[in-house]
Amino acid sequence: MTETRNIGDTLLKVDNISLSFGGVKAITGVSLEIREREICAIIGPNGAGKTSMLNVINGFYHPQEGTITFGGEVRRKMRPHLAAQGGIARTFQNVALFTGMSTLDNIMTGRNLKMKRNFLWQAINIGPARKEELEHREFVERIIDFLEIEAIRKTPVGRLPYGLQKRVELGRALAAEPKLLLLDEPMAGMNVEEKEDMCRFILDTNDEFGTTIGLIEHDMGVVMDLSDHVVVLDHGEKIADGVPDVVRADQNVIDAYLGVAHE
Amino acid sequence: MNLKKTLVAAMGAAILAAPLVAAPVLSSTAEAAGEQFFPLIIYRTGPYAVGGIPLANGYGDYLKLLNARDGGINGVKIKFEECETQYNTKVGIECYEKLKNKGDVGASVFNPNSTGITYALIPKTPIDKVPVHSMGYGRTAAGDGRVFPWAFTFPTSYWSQAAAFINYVGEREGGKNNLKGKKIAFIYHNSGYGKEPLPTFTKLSKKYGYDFKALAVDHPGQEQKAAWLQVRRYKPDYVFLTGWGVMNQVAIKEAAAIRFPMDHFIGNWWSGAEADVLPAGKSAIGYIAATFNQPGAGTQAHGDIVKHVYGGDNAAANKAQIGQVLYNRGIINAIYDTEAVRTAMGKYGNTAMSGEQVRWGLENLNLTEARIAELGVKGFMGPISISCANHEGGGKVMFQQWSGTEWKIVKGWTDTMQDMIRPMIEEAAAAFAKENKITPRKC
Amino acid sequence: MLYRESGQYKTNYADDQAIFPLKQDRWLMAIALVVAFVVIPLTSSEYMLQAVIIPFLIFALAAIGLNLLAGYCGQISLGTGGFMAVGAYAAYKLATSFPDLNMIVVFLLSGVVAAFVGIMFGIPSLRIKGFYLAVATLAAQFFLQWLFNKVAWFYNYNPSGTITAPPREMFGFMITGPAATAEARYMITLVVVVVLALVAKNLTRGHIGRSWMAIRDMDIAAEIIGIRPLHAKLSAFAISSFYCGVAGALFVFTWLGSVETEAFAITVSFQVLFMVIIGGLGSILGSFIGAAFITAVPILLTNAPQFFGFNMPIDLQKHFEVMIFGVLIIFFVIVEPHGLARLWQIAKEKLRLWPFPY
Amino acid sequence: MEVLNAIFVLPFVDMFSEPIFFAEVVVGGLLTGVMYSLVALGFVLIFKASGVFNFAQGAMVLFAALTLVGLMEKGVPVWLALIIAAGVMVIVAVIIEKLVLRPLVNQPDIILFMATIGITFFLEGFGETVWGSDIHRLDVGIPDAPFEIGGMLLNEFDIWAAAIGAAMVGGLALFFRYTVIGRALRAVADDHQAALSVGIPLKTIWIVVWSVAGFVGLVAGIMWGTKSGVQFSLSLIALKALPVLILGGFTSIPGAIVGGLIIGVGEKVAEIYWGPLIGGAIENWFAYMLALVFLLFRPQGLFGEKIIERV
Repeated sequence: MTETRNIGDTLLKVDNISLSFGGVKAITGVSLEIREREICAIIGPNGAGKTSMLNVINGFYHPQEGTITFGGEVRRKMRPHLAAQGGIARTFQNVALFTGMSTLDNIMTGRNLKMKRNFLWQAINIGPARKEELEHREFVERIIDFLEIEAIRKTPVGRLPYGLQKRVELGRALAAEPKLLLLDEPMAGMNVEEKEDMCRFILDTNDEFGTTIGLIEHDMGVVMDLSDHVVVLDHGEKIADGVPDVVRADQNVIDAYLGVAHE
Repeated sequence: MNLKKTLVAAMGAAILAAPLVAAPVLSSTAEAAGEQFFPLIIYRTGPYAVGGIPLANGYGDYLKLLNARDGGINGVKIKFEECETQYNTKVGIECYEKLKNKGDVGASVFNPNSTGITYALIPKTPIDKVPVHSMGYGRTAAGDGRVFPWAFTFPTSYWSQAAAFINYVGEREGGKNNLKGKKIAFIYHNSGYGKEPLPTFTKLSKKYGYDFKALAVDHPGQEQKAAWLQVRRYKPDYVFLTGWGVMNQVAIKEAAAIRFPMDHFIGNWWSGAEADVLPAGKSAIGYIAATFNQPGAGTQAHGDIVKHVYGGDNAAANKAQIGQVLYNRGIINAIYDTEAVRTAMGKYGNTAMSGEQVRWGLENLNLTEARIAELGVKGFMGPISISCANHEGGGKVMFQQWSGTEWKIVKGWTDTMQDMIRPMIEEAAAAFAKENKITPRKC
Repeated sequence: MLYRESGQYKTNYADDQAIFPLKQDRWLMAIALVVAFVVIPLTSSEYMLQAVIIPFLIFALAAIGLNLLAGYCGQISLGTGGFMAVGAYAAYKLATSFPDLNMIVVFLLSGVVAAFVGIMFGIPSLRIKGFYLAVATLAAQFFLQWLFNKVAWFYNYNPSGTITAPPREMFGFMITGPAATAEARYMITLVVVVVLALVAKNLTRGHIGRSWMAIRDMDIAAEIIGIRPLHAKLSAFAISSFYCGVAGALFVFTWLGSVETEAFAITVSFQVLFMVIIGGLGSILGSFIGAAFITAVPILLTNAPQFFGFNMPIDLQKHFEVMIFGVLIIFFVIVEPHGLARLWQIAKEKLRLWPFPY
Repeated sequence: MEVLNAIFVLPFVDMFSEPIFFAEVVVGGLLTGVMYSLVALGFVLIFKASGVFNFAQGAMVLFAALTLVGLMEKGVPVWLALIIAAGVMVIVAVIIEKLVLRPLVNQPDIILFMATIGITFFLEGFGETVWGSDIHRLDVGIPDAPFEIGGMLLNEFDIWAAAIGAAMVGGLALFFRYTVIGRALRAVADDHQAALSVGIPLKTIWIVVWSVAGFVGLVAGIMWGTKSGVQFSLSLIALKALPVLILGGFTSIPGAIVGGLIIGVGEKVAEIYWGPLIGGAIENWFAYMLALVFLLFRPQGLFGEKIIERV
């Protein structure tokens, strides 16, 4: 599978990041790289600092030490919306949809960065503003088709079942046409069929749009099948990094998962 | 269907029907022929109810008295309707619109009982051809009848009152020239109403050389410690208060708390009622306030009210606060207005007077001492005569003191320096005329 | 049968995105507009226009303004009265300084002034949330009220400290000032309110509206997908204050005619908030329903006893009225916490399925 | 330059040139602050236990005071009137819980807030229907003679008010710490779900907390009502408590006290030393501005629980 793919240069380079909250260390000196068009999985036991890592990457947390290089630009502190403008999109462990809005509107918010008409045009809703809205609507409809959620287009997302919410959230992230898509446990709490669907969407996204994907996942089967490259965190430190087969055999990883005490 | 749903449906229908229900109420204004209609814009509830209740009682009781004793005004029955505003300008406008066309020939005259409502009504009344009478409140400039033909402020105004206050304290100091170097603090309700006397005080301080400090208190006025701390430091010789509602009661308490001599603490005529001094108990003894009506229930008219309106039931009359300062003010307000109607009838005949005719009556009102005696209120109020140009009447002001049980006049009718106040009023009226493109009429 | 979407196929996204995608809704709206523009001015008494309908329209506009901020962007504000005062005083200064300026321009410009003030007082919203923000916006309310009361320049130094709408005309009709008829004042108010309501609807359906709702529903997620909280919140404050400002200008110019600062006291802020909540947060229609409820119900209650022939003392009647009003608020909040607009929504959904209950 | 001098130098010169007066201003501010705290306490209690921003607290102050003074005017002795008035507030709490809060469990905060506005209207109308709109003089026997100490003029009444305020806070603290129901209240404040899961009936807690808030309202009504007479305006003092509330934090009882003191002193000092520069009557908005500035640094109020954002 990997051989047919065209994995490129480093897109994201995380260098020696440390993050702590009032003395509690969440991440200690972690470095990792994600290359263009690859699928990179970040795994590790609970509390390993995986979500914190994602939060650092998209600017929600500001690390005390270390740098992040994304698309050639080095940065340390940045607001999340700037990361979004740079082309990083993500989904959340606990679905973070806009519950008061419909599926369509949720996904449309993903296009917000690309919509330029100011409020005066929107106020009268004719001409360019209307045209712009329709163009983006068409794009969003393609995503809706792609994710097979046509039927729930107008439903408020608060009323949707969990699995579908996850799908809508993926749609919202995709709508931004990200360079790097971060998925925080996209399959948590799903049944087998839903997981299979989700895997398919992730792979198709990677294939069709060439989107680079960083994901956190607990289901080892899924991780090993999907990813080109796996990073393992434990207690905020990186303990392994490499192709799935190598990582699977790594003694440190096995210890971490089996709960061998740390010295 | 369950109860909840049914109720919802019923409520919804009620809301939708609101305009439909309201409309017929308003259109059913046809009354029996030959009645003089008085719209009473009053407030018996809300934050200022304490002052509003006796005012409304006094006005209403006098109208009832005329009906019961005399069969109305010159034989024309009086009809009146109260509309509750809670001292809220917006509700006041609604009341005005509701009542202005009621009665056979429309409303006689509006007494808004609120400075805010008065401001809002003054521009409207010329169009609707109904006069507005703001007795000792409202827009002082409306004393100029050339610019404000439809508005009346008599018997006096806040500016005249401030002048009277200076005259009064000047007299106590042995002549106004002795005011030089004296200190006067002015504690006012931070609103259009409270601010009214400011220009007068400033102007007079230049003339008489007293030092003057104005201290604002925000609505509602429950908390005035900052103002009174400043009074304590400033150590004024006199403090003048323009408050309303709870602000008065608290001010008197606070003055007592800093041991300010009560007889040097003087309120305006809306800060000198029984309700203002009672909560302070003994410490309010000696407090002085301006007024333009006598306190007490001693006149013949009061006796008639007890007899004809309350059927001789003294307790009921007392419960309505008969004889109290604001009740009496309601009576004189009613006397002014009914006498204006009578004056108009003198010209137009003894039928129900329209607003336009009542306006003429107000403008040509001439209450002499003799007429006042005839009305059974001898000495109760000052004589007054209104003219086309002068709608304030230049009325004089009295000062009354609280004895602990009752108010007593300590200074009779006091001059109000009209030579100085009148030009100020005319100047303010001219400014209003210019801004609103009104051509003052010739008088 | 009457209210069905079946058979109404939309063949392109433009049709699907119309404000009223259903034919029946378009008919209803057309009827409402005909009633508003033709029937009401022809049939209503002066009292109805002056005391009920004009204030209803003005408060509806203010409620739309607050709804954009509180209902769509989730930022509760109690500064509405202050922002309305800004609009009122700005309109007064503009109209008296430039007597030849078209009144519509005056209204819009005073809205713009209010928008700038709104932005200033919206800045704390970047750090403060929920009820803390609501109470903090009271700072705007009290400060602005103090300012207009204290600085004589705002009321052209007149000694009474009030502002009076000067007489102005448009198309040969007096539209403000005492000589303007209730019909003329109603029509000008109606035009402004209808146009601005349409604009509000458009804004909420576009990407600005979506960014507000995103901030409302989950501000962190919104920021992570690239919505700048600064932009979204301050634009909501600006546009909301614009609406409140225009409402404030109309308040003086087409309704009361002459006011003092007290007319924009904190009670106004609360009233408009009630309207928004009772009508439905996040609903333009709800703003109208809420405004109707809060302005009309007290008047209805005041007139009801007389209508039914009861004669009770006026103070007692007022007390009952206040109590019933309170009970009605509690009742509706319990029956439909999402506002009266939701009741309408539910009724429509039921109608679609009728006669089948599900 | 002159302006800067007037703003940043002269007021301080003024303070130091008359230190005794300055001390009097500060003490006056502190004592006023306690009066604000009395009202704010009621808000805090209810918000802490049920997350409801109780707009009706002002109306409860009015209603409690009206009930008390109405009974006293009917000849009921003070102590008995106090007990009955407190009892009435318990009944009010029970009714509110049953008819308003229970049907609204789990609704958004703003909806509960709106419901308390309905309660406000009802209580105001009901109180006035029963007891009338007239002013009632209230004297429960608290002395109010002025006295001088170190050149400062103070009032016995203010001292009493401060003492009563302190006693109430102390009493409430003990109540929360040492009684079963108090501990339950704290559990509820920390986590509704958790409290329910260990078997504490939310219903009882809400009734207790609204009753206590009603009692606090009664005390506030007595203190304020003695100063101004019992009348409709009493319900408006809630507005003076709001800046105290955001400054101290909606959930902190000590916050209500400390917030009250800061607001009291802050607004008096500002009014007296800076007010004259810009025309006076600044204390109303100054209190809110002061609270706002504090909020910018601590968005959850001085003593409120820190808000941690996570995804």
